[in-house]
Amino acid sequence: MANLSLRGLRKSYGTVDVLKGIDLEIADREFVCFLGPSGCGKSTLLRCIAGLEAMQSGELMIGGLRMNEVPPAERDLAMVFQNYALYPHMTVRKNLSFGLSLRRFSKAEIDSRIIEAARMLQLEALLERKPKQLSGGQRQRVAIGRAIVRNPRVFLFDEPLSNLDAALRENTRAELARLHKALQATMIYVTHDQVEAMTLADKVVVLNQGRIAQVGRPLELYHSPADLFVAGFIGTPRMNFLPAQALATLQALLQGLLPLELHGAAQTLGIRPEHIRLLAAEDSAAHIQARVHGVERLGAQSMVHLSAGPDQNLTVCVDGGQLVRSGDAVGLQFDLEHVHVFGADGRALPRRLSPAVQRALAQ
Amino acid sequence: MANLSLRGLRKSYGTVDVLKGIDLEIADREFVCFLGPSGCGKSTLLRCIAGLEAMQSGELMIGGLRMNEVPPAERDLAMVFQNYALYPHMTVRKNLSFGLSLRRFSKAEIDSRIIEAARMLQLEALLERKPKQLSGGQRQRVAIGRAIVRNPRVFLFDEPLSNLDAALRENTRAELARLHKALQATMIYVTHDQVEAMTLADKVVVLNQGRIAQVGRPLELYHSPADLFVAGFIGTPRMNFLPAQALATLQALLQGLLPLELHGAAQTLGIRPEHIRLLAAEDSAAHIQARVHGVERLGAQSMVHLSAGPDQNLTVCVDGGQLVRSGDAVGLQFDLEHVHVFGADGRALPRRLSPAVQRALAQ
Amino acid sequence: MISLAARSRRLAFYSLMLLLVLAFAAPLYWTLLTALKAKSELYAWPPIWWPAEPRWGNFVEAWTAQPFAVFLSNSLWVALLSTIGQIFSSSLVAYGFARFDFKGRNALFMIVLGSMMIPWDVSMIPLYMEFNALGWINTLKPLIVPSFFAAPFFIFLLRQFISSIPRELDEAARMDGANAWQIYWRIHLPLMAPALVLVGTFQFLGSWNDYLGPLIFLNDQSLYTLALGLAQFKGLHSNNVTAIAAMTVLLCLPPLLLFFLAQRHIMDGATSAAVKG
Amino acid sequence: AESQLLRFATWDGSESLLIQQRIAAAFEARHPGVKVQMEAYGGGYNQKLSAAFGAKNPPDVMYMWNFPQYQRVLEPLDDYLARDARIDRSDFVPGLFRFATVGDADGKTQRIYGVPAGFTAQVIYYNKDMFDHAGLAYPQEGWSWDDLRRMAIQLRKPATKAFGFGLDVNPDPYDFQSYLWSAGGRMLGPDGVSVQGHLNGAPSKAMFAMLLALLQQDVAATLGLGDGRNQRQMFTSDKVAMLLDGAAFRVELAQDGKRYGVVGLPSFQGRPAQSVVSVSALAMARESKQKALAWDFIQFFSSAEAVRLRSNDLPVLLSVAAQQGLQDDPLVRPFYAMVESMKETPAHLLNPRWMRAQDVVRDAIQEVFLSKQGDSGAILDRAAIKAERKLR
Amino acid sequence: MHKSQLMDAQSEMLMPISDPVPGKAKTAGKRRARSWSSWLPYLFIAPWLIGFLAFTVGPLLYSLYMSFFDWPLMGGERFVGLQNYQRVLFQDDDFWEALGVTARFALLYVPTHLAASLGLALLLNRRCLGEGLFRTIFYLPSMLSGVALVSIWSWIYSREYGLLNYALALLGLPAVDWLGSPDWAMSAVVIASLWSLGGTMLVFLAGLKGISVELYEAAEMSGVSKLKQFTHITLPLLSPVILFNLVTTLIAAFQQLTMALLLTGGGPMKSTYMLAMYIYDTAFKYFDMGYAAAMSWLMFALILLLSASVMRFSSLWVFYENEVKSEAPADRSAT
Ligand SMILES: Nc1ncnc2c1ncn2[C@@H]1O[C@H](COP(=O)(O)OP(=O)(O)OP(=O)(O)O)[C@@H](O)[C@H]1O
Ligand SMILES: Nc1ncnc2c1ncn2[C@@H]1O[C@H](COP(=O)(O)OP(=O)(O)OP(=O)(O)O)[C@@H](O)[C@H]1O
Ligand SMILES: [Mg+2]
Ligand SMILES: [Mg+2]
Repeated sequence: MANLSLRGLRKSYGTVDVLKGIDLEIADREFVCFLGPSGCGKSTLLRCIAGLEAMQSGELMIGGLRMNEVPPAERDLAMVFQNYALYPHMTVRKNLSFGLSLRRFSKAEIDSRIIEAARMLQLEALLERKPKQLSGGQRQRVAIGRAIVRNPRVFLFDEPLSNLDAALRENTRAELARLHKALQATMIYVTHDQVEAMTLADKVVVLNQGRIAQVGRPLELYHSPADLFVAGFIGTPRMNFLPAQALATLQALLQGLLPLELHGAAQTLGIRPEHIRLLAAEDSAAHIQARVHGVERLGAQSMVHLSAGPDQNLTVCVDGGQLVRSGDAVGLQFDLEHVHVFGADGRALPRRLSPAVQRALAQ
Repeated sequence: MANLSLRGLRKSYGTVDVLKGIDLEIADREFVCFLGPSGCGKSTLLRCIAGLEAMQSGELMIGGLRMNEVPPAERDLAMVFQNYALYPHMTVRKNLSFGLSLRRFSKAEIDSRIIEAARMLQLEALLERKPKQLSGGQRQRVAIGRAIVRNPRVFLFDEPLSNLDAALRENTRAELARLHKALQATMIYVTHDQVEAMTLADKVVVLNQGRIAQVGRPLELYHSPADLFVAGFIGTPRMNFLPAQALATLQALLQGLLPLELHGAAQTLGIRPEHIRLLAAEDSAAHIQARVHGVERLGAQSMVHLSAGPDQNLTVCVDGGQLVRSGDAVGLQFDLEHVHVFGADGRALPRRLSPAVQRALAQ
Repeated sequence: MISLAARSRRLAFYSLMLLLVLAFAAPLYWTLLTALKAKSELYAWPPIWWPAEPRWGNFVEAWTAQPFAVFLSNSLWVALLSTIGQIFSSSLVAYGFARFDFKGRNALFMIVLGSMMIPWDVSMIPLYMEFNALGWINTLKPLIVPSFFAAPFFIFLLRQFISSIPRELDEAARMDGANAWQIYWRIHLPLMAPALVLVGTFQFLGSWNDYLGPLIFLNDQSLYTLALGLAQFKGLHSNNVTAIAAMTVLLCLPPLLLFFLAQRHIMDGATSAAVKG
Repeated sequence: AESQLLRFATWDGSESLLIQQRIAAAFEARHPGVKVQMEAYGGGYNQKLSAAFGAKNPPDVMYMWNFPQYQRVLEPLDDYLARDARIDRSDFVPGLFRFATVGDADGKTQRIYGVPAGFTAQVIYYNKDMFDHAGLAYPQEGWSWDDLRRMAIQLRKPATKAFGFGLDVNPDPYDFQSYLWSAGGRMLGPDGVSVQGHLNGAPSKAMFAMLLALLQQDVAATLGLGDGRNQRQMFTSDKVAMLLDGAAFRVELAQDGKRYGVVGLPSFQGRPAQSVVSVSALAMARESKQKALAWDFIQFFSSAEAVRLRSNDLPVLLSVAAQQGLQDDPLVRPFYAMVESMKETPAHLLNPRWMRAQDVVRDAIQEVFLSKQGDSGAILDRAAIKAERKLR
Repeated sequence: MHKSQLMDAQSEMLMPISDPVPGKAKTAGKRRARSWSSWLPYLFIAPWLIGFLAFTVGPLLYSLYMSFFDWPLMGGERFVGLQNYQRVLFQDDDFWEALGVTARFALLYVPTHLAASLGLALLLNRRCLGEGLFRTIFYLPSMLSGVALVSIWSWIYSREYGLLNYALALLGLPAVDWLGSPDWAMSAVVIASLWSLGGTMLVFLAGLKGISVELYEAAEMSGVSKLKQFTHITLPLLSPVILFNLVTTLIAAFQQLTMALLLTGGGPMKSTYMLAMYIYDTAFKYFDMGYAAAMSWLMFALILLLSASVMRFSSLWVFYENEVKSEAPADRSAT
């Protein structure tokens, strides 16, 4: 059993409060992703779990046992450090085998695990090199390898794929998912890549400035962000926000979305770029009018940047084939079932979920 | 003038050949992205340009002058190192100002540049910290800051945003684009993030195992990859490849795509996940039949993994709202204007481009 | 290929090095010269740079004048054992001081530093008494055993070096399940290699050239070390310059050789590439 | 028989040590079951010995010259000498026992603490090659400092940096006493406490002035500093034609096959020259556990057999010297003559604290000869006051 | 930071890592772990601790004890209380003179020694042909025993036949009486001592090798001149090593004995007569052990004071990679 439970965890460096009370339950064998802006405390939280950092207060339980005083080695965790921390004097092979040989695994067992990890991370040809002789991505892969050969109860990954190319990343992601199934270990994973978070995680924890902003299944965060922060943070390109009062048409929109009593509270509307359709200017179906001021072509899709008024910038995601040019005037039609409404305190107002969304969430 | 020209550049570490003859022209003020799998030699190439690494043979010209023997300091470049290389004993402010104070900038000028960079990278609150007191992403931002305060002729960025969260990355990306316009400097940028490459670059250079696989404008790479490697490497999820002979229906498809004389040469068909439509099973419009064996839901989109026969796995990208389940039998319809054909040597066969694609490329 | 500026810089560098080499090699060269001279040539003026007929026999003569073979074996024992002892004990203690925080650490470390400053003269006699009580006088023990208990100089030296090894490596090892001892043994010891070469070199040379220790603690000539043998060979009244020079040259050959072999381990970037950032 | 270990400490090295080992071997042959452990301390003799005594673990028998300093830890040998018929004190070169004789703490009883093993006086060595080369006659007994000065001027060869005479400007003050005595001066008064009026007395000052003049006029080489420290080598390599030295130098010169002669010290202002005598003797530690055996060894060391073996030293026994015809050897005779010349008592025998004052004298000697422009009289006056203070 | 380090230390252990075990065994293990871990640091420093207690403390205290006696070595010690100290401090001109000479030596020696060895280390830090040979040769003089060095130097310094004056003569300069003139003797001793800077140089070299090349690359890219790289990167990052060399050189300067003893014997005219030599003479020439012990202790106190103040101010300029100074004043108590 390797369920984790964090209660009121606090940590500060000197006068800098980094973690300001974290309460979190992670079930056995769960795959949890930590998401959050740079500097919000993800690594610190991981280090607290690992036991590398003493917490100021709070309690950490693993498998039902209090771990605060248990040294890292005995927590049966493996960690991929954000900055790798490879042993510079050891070859890749030694880096991988170090943790195993300490635990007196047989030579054959060690070798087979190393071969397996090297295959998975495409490190076979590099086993006899020292870290200094590796490229950045290769170092990162060694760091991952060092953790996975260990087979612990809990994995802690700190942005393990950040320096890998897309193909390798996709591959490794798939391997990690496979590993997760095979090993039945609990995995905690810090990433900035939402695709990673979405595809891998059973549960995503969004952190903001040392606090948990929201915990939920990936699509839950996408479809029902708890507040402005999460809404803006999850999804790329980020959600468009419009002041609810700014445009009369938007006021009207609220009708279908919110219970009447909440209309007054609505402060901000949020709508993701992929939930806006571009229409011809003055098409009557358009909710608002806007002017294109930039187009980014990504191949399959294009990002269209528009302005709908002073300080009213929006991004819309359209098919890569669609023809748009800077300067075009267009109409925007919002996909109503995907409009989010936020109150003055930034928290999401309970909106009615369309059946489609409900279905998606139920899956 | 800061156009670069590389001719026959070779570099090896001991017996490891890393760069195997690179010929490349980079125009003044161009924004060039280097893409390529981990370990293919991107950083090494950057370091050769910077002058930190001596090349075995070949010539490097900047602004028309031979640079091989010119020490780094005199090349007027700024570089963001993949592993940051921050000065551990200096505060963030000192790290940023170090390169400036030596060039006798006025105190005021230095301060204003630092403030500007700190604002842009959201480092204002951290200026008095030492690198050890920063998170991974914060360190990376300092590394970027150190380069941009310098205002050189040529910027070299080695995966500068890899440790930043999506929002910050988007922001910084935009700032870099703005900077590029404002400073009129040539920028060379290594990244694994294709969105970055696509949105920022005037020109993308795809490297593979120390050789240039293809150079072109972003959409060119997307729409007309030169070979299987580039086709597979550019675009996420990656392009689906099918043996041309495998399915009779596919043979028939070729008719519209290739000049007749090349039909025999066609070995592999490629089609991107976003260019396949999911139809009901046995819909007559379907080109082939397949069975779903996995669905990844990313919110706006879902990735559907299918198998169309033994060893015939495909991925299809569908709208997040579309309902698919593992085990479903479906029909696949290929968007014919986006089918790529490759010969036995892996090189793309010249296909007819549809007007839409031609338009996209012309933009 | 190479630019003119670079070439002239290199030329300047190598000329400077050559000059320094001349300056630093001169002492040993002169000693060698002296060893090869006839006595009548010692004060030749102007100086001669190579004797008319080098007397290699002086070496044989000097070597056989005393049981130097016995002295050599004693010296080797003492130097090697104490070097081994010093390397391990000092690195262990330095690691303890660098990586743990414990009650009284700073005070104890100040004592370490302080004990480096103790003038040797007066504690010598009490030390002699102590070794005498232990029955160690006239054995090699007083010259070997204390090196197994870490010298302040080396503790200080190694502590300064450990302070530049990234703590992340300790952490990684802890995650890998290494205990404190294993972190020391498997991570720090190899990473300290450059500094350990220094410790080894200094201790070896210190033991090898130590004159006072053997003088005070040894009585029996069969236990003498080379340095003591040489000094005693010199005697109080005779001043056989050529023989002494010959012995001096012979005496510094083993450390010279050892150092030449060891110095390549003072290499760079022991800890580079360990962490990113 | 159970084996007995006798520890014997010596300061000698090289050949002399080998000789002593031979003596020890002969002694062992005579005393089955006894092993003599030779402890050769070389240049560290004093330090080692003091540590050993300080820690109460001294050798049984040891070489010794500074008896007043070690007196408290040495065994008085009067009784042994009196009882042992094998030893004939009258056969010893006269005056040597005086150096091993020290007054008790009460200052009344004088006891003998050592048996002489070697001695030397100071003579002038001259380099026959250099003299021949310059076409000069060799110095003769009864010569004077003026003669020396004249010869030195003629021997001086600036081109090869050769000098006629070398003056040790950094001498052991003990040896320097020869100069002062020869001038009728001394370092320490016979009362053992007054330095003033002696060190800075008129005779002493005159001697200093004369020597200083030799240096100032570039007649004498400055020895005792730099490689002048190896003054014997300078003599051997024909840089210095005349050198004041003791008997040990003979051995080295003989080995090198150098042509040299020796002559007694020159007289100064008509006074007969006087030389200090240096005596080494064997002493026994008071703490020794085997005094009888130790005495046997000491006795044996001074027996005719052993004295004959010690060919590097001048024989302390007159009978041996006579046997070897040394009294007639022109290269030895002057030593015996100079031993007899000694009338004064060396300062260290007059006051056990002399070593401290001696360093003051040494500094003064250096200052006189090195500062060169200084007023040597004033320097000596100051030094005398300071030295006296040290003795209190 | 203090606290977190403490915790780090506490969680370090010397026990084999056990598999996750049921609760009871765990708690037992934990208790054992805690008592273990509080002892652990002491285990690591035990070699020194034991050696210190066994071989240093005893003799040290004994010498302190001796310093309260009139102790003529050859028997007959007599308790005199603080008299020895009084005599040193108030009656002994020689002590103060020797102290002055020592200070002069230290003042000349320490900076030149540090600068020269750092300079050489910097030269050696360049990759070049035969670097191993260069290292070895620069270290050569440090391998020679003191006695050999001294005979070499007396040859070099000889007024008449010396190499140095020979060289001066070639340059048309007048000969200098290096060892014979009180004005030059100190410089001569300093220069001779400098020749054996190999040890310090190697320590610097090893320190230099530990500085990541990338930092220089980054600086190079920023167009930072070599000189500025040296002052702004090398020096700060080398500062722990500089501190080490400073302190040890300072101590060595004050304890300097061999070179002066053998080369000049303290002369001429006491111009190189240093404290260590005075103590040595007092002990082994005058056999005045009590007095020597008192002087030793005063010298010890002096060096301790000096080193402590150097260490104290070191926090202003020494940068420890792994010790980030926290802003919280409460935490400043810990290093
Ligand atoms: N010192 C070295 N010795 C041997 N091989 C080296 C050395 N340094 C780098 N390499 C190899 O050279 C190749 C290119 O390295 P480089 O750092 O340029 O890769 P990269 O394209 O930047 O990869 P990444 O995306 O992982 O950073 C890699 O395969 C690496 O293993
Ligand atoms: N030693 C320290 N002293 C003071 N502040 C620190 C220290 N270490 C980290 N911090 C601060 O704590 C905060 C959290 O750091 P942490 O490394 O956990 O961030 P993170 O979420 O992992 O960020 P990133 O995504 O950039 O890696 C950051 O703002 C950082 O500046
Ligand atoms: Mg982090
Ligand atoms: Mg790279």
